[in-house]
Amino acid sequence: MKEINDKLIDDYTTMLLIRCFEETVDELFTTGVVAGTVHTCVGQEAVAVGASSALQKTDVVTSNHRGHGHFIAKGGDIRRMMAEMFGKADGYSGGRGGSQLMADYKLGFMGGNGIVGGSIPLAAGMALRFKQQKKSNIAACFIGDGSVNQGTFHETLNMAALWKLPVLFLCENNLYAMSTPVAEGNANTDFAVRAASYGMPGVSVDGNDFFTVKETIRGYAGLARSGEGPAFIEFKTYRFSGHSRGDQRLYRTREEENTWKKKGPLLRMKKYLIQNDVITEDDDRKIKISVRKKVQEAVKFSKASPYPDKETLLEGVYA
Amino acid sequence: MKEINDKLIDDYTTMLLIRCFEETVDELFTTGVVAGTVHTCVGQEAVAVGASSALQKTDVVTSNHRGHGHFIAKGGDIRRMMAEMFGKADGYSGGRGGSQLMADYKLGFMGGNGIVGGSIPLAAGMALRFKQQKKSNIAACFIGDGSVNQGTFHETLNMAALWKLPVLFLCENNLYAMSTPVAEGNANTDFAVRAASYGMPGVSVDGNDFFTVKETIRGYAGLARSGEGPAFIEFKTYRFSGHSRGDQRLYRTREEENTWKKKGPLLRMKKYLIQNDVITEDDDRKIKISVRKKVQEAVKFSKASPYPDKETLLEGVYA
Amino acid sequence: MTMVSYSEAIRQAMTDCMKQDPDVFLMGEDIGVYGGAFGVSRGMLAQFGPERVINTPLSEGSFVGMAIGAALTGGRPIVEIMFMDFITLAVDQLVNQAAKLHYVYGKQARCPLVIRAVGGAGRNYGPTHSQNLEAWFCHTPGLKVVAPSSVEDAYTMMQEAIYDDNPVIFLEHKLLYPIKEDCILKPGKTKLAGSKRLQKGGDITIVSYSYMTYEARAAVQILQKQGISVDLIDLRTLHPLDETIILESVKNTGKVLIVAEEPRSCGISAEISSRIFEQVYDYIDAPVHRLTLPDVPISASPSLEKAAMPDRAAIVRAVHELCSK
Amino acid sequence: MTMVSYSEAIRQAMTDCMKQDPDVFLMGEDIGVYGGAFGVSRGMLAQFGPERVINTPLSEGSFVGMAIGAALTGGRPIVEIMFMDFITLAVDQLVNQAAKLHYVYGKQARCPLVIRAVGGAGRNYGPTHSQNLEAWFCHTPGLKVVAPSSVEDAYTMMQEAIYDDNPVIFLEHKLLYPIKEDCILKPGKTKLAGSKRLQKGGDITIVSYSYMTYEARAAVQILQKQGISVDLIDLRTLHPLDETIILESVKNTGKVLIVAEEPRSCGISAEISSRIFEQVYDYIDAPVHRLTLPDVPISASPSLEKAAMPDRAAIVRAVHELCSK
Ligand SMILES: Cc1ncc(C[n+]2csc(CCOP(=O)(O)OP(=O)(O)O)c2C)c(N)n1
Ligand SMILES: Cc1ncc(C[n+]2csc(CCOP(=O)(O)OP(=O)(O)O)c2C)c(N)n1
Ligand SMILES: [Mg+2]
Ligand SMILES: [Mg+2]
Repeated sequence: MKEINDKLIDDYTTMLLIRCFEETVDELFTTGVVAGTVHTCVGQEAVAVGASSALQKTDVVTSNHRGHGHFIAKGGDIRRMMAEMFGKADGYSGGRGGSQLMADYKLGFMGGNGIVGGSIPLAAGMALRFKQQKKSNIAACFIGDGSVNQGTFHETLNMAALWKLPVLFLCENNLYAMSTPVAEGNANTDFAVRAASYGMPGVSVDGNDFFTVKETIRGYAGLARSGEGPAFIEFKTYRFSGHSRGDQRLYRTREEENTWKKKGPLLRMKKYLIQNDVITEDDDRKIKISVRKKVQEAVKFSKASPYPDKETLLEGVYA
Repeated sequence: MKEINDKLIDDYTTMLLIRCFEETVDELFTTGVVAGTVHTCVGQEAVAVGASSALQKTDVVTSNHRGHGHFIAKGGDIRRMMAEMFGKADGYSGGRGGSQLMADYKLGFMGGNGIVGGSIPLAAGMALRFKQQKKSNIAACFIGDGSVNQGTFHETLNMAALWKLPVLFLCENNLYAMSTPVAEGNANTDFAVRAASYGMPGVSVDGNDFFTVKETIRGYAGLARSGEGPAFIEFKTYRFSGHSRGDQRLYRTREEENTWKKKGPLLRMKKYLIQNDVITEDDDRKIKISVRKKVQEAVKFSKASPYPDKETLLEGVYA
Repeated sequence: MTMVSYSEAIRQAMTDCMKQDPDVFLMGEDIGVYGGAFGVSRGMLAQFGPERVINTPLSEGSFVGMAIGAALTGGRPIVEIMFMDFITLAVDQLVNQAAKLHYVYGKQARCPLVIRAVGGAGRNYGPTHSQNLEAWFCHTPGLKVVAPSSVEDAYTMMQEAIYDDNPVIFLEHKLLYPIKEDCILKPGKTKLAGSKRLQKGGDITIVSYSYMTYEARAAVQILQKQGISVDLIDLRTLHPLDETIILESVKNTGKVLIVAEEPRSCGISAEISSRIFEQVYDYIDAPVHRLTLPDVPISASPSLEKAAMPDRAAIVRAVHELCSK
Repeated sequence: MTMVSYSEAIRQAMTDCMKQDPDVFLMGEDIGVYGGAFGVSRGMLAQFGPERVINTPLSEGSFVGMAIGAALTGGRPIVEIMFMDFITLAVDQLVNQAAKLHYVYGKQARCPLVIRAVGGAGRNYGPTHSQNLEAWFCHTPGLKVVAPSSVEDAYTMMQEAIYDDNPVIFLEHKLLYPIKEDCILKPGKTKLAGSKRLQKGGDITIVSYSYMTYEARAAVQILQKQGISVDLIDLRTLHPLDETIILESVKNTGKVLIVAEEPRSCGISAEISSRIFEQVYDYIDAPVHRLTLPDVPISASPSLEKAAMPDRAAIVRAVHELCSK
C-alpha cells in the first residue's frame, strides 16, 4: 500500500513538475527572456505521466514538438532541459536543438521532433529493431491529433501492423492542430477507426484521467511486449495554453477553455489523492513549493550556463 | 435496344483494342524492337472500359504507370500512343514522356504517372477545381493496390472526404504490387475499410465483369456529381502479363495465372454478348481482325515517324 | 505614399489578384482564422471565404499535389509552406509532377502554381524551422525560383509569380516580414524579371538575394563611407538564372562577393561563381568569394545561429579582404 | 581472379557484411523474391530470411524513416530506393531526421544507414526513372554521398558505407550494373576514402563520378592515342567533398573538365568549379569547363536522352576545345 501510494505521489509530483516547468517556460518566452518559440503542454500532463508510469525503463519514447512533458516523465533532467530553452551550452543538445529537439538516449527518451509526423516511422523502426533482437522492449510514439493526417502516419501504421511491431501510437487529441479544430482537418474524427483499417486495435479514452491513461497503456503495452503487435490509443485532452508563443487563440472561446480547465488532469488527480487519503492539502502545498524550487533552480542554472562557444559550430555534424 | 447493343459492341471492341494494343506492345519490348520498359494491362480491360462507359466525356481521368487501357478507353489515338512507345516525334508527348507519361488534355485524359500514388492528389485537385467552379464534372483516379500504401493516398482521401470533392478513387487490385502480394504489403487487405476511416463510401467489386464495374461507377459518379462527395471502389482483377518487361513472375504460380485467365474479362464479355445475341462468333472474329489491323497500322505509323529532333531538346521546359 | 511591410505587400498582392481573378486561391496550414504562422494571410478568410482560402490539414505532400491538380485544370493556387523546412514533404509532387508535366506531356499541361516558402534563420527557431532549401529547386528543371528582397519587389513579384504559367517557388524570409518601406503598390501584369542592380559602383560586385540583400544594402552604406563603391546586384530570380547583368558588372569591377544564406556545398553561390568563372574569367582580378552558411545544421542557440549566418559585418570584412587582393 | 559485375559486387559486399554482423539488414520494395528491380539482392532473401531482407510496401517516406529509427538504436540498415527518382518521397526523413539528429541531439544519436539509390539515364526509362538527384544531398549537412564507378570500388565502398556511422547516400548507376571487371573482393573494415586518381597525366584534369567516370576512362584512352595526357580523378565521395587531390592536379595541369550526369544548375560540378576558382585560381590557364545534363527533364526517347547525356565523344570534344585555349 505504502509503495503504491508513494508511486502515486511520485507521479503526481511529476505532473506538477511538468506544469510548473511549462508555465515557467511560457513566461520566459512571453516576456522575451528567452528568444524563439516554444510549445508547452499545460493541461496534458496526465498523458505523459500516465504513459511513463505504465511503461518500463527500458522502453523507448519518441516525442514531437510538444514534448517537454514526455521528457520530464521519462526522467529528463529539468536543469539541462531548461538550459536548452535558453540555448545554453549545458542544455541537452548544447543549444543546437532547442525546445523541440532534445533527447536523452540513456534514459530511452529518443527525442522531440520539429516535423509533425516525423517521429512516427522512427518509433516503428526502433520497435523493428527490438523485434529483430528478440527483446521485449517496446517503443511508445507520442503524436498529436494533427499528425494523423501526415502520410507517415498511414504508411507506418500499416507496416507496424503488418510486421506486428511492438510500438504504441499514443495520440494526444487536444482538439486542435495549431488553430485548426479536429473537425476542420478530418473527415472522420473518430481516429480509432483508422487503426482498424490497418488491422490493429484502436481505442479512444479520457486523456485527462491519469488512471485511465495508465491502465489503457499498460494493457496494450503488455500485448505489444508479448508479440501481439502495435496499438493506437487516442487520449482526449486539451492544451490550456496557446499553440506556441504569440498565439492569440482566436480559433476558440474562453468559455471552452474554462470548461476544460475544470476537467484538468491536475485537479482531478489531486482530488483523488486527497479523497483517498494519499495526501493532505498541506502535502499538496509542500509538493508544489518543492517543485517550484526545482524549476527556479533550473532557471538559475540556465542563466549561469554559458552560450555555446562559436568555435564549436562545426563540431558534431558527422559521427 | 439497338443503341444499347451498339454501345455494348463498342465497349467490347475497345476492350479488344486494348488487349491487342497491349499484347503488341509487350512483344515489341520483349523482342527489343522498342527499348526501355513498359507495364501492360492485359487482363484488366473491364475496369478501364467499364469506367469510361460509366463516366461522361467531360469528366477527367488520371492514370498511373499501367495506363494504356485507361487512355484508350478515354478515346486516345492509338497511333500517337504507339509512337510514344517508340519514342517518336509523333507520340503524344513527342517522345518525352514514354509509356508512362502520356496525356490528352482535350480528351480529359490527364495523364499517366511514373510515381506510384503521384496522381492521387492531382485528381483530387482537379475535383477541387470543378467544385470551386460549380461544375458537375468529376475526376476519376485510377490507382493500383500498391498505391494505397503511399502517404498521398491517406492524405488525399481525407481531404477529398473532408471537402466532399467530386472524385472517385478507382483501385485496380490485381493482387500484386510488382512482386509483392497484397497480403505481404497490407496488414488489412480489406481496402474498402480504409475508405470508412475517412468517412467516405468504400466498396469492393468484381473488376473482371464489365457490367459490375460500369454500374458501380455509375452509381458513385452520380453521387459525386450531385455533391455527395468522393468514393473508393476496389476492383478485383488480375494482370496476365508480368509487372514490366523482364519480369519472370517468380512470385506467383502458373496455375494461379491460368485460373484467372479463365475468369478473364474478355471471355466473359464475349460469352455474354453471344448468349444475348448481341454478336455472333463471326462478328467477334471480324472485330478482332479489325482491331488487329488498327494496331498494326499504329505500329507502321510509329516506325515511320521520325525520332524527335535533338535541336528541340530544350524546348518546352517552361510554358 | 505609405509605410508598408513586406508581409503586408505579399498579402496585398494576393488580395489584388484574388479580387481580379476568380482562378486565384490560397491553400495552406492555419492560413484561415490564424492568418498563417506569420500572419501573412490575416483577414483573407473573412474577405474571400473558405472556398478560396483553404485551410488544410497537416498533409503537405498532398495539398501541394492538389494545388498542382487544380493548376493543371486552370486554377492559380498559392500555397503557403509554413516553414520552408516542411517543403521536404512535398518534394515529390514539386519535382516529379509540377516541374515536369509541361515538358513530359508535350506542352499540353500548364501548372501556374505559387509555393510561398518561408525560409531563413535568425529567429532562434532551430534546425528544422530555419532552413533555406531553394538550391534544390534551382537544380530542378521546370521550376522557377524567385526571392524578393524589398517590399516593393515582394508585391510586384508575387503578382508576377501568380500570373506566371509555371510552378514558382516564392521564397520569403522571416526576417524580412516586419521590414517597412515607403512605397505605392500598383496592380499590374508584368512578367517575372531577372536580377536587378540596386546600386551602381566600380570597386566590387556583390551578388545576393532575399534577406542577404537587405544585409548587403546595409554593408554597402558602411563601405561607401569607407570609400569603397559597390555594384550591388539583387538576384531576385534564382532560377532559371540570367547571369547577364552579373557578368557585365564583373567585367567592370573585376571582383565579386556572393552572399547567400544557404548551406555552402552545391548551392546557388556555387552556380553563380561557376558561371562567372566560365564566362568572364579574363576580367577577374581576384577569386570569387562566397559568403554562405557553413555546411552545418542551424542551431536554436542565438550564439551558434549568429555564428552561422552571414551579416553586414561579415560582408564588410569580406569586401575588405577582396579589395586588398 | 574472376569476372565480377558491379551489381554482383554490391550484393557480395552486403552479403559479406550481413554474415559477419547481425545488425546489418536490408529493406526495400521487391527486394525479396524478385531480388530488387535490378536484381542486386537476388538470392539474399533465401539466404538471410525475411527478418533481415525486409520486403516493404510502397511507402518510401516511412520505410526510410523506419530504417533511421532502427539505425538510431544500433541497427545498420541498407535501404534500396528502386529508382533514385523516388527518393523525393523520403527527402523529409533524410534531411530533417537522418542528416540532423547527430548534431541536433548533441552527438547522442548515431545513424548508420545506407541508402542505395539507383540513379542515371541511358535506358529509356523516361523522366521519372532516370534522374540523378545527389546534389540535393550534398547540399544537406550531415549526409554523406558516395558514388563508386568501378566494380572494385562498388564492393569496397559498400562495405565502408555500411560501417560508417553516418547516413550515406550510395549512388548506383543503372548502366554500371552489368559492367564486369576481373577482380578479387576482400572483406575488411576500411573507412570511406575521398577521391582517387585513376590515371596520371599532365595536359588536363578530368573530374567525374559514377557512370561518367566510366565514360571518362574510355575518353582518356582515345585522347591518349591522340597524344593528350589526362589526369583523371574519380570523385567517389561527393560529400563531404575533399578537393585536395583535385586542386593538386589542377595546379599541375592548369586545365579542368568536370563531367557530371546531373542537371546543370547548382550541381556538384558547380561546387567543384567554385572551389577550384577560390583556391587555385592563379594556376588556371583556361576557364573550368562543366559537362553536365542541360537543365531539362530526361526524355524517354532514345534520341533526346542521348542528346542530353554526356558521353565519351562529348568528353573528347570538350578536352580538345579546352586544350586549344
Ligand atoms: C510537417 C510539419 N508541418 C507543420 C508544422 C507546424 N506545426 C507545428 S505543430 C503544428 C500543429 C500540430 O498539431 P497536433 O499534432 O495536434 O499537436 P499539438 O500542437 O496540438 O500538440 C503545426 C501545424 C510542423 N512542425 N511540421
Ligand atoms: C513511388 C514509387 N515507388 C516505386 C515505383 C516502382 N513501381 C512501379 S509500379 C510498382 C508496383 C505498383 O503496384 P500497383 O499499385 O498494385 O499497380 P500494378 O503495377 O499492380 O498495376 C512499383 C513498385 C514507382 N514507380 N513509384
Ligand atoms: Mg492537437
Ligand atoms: Mg497491383
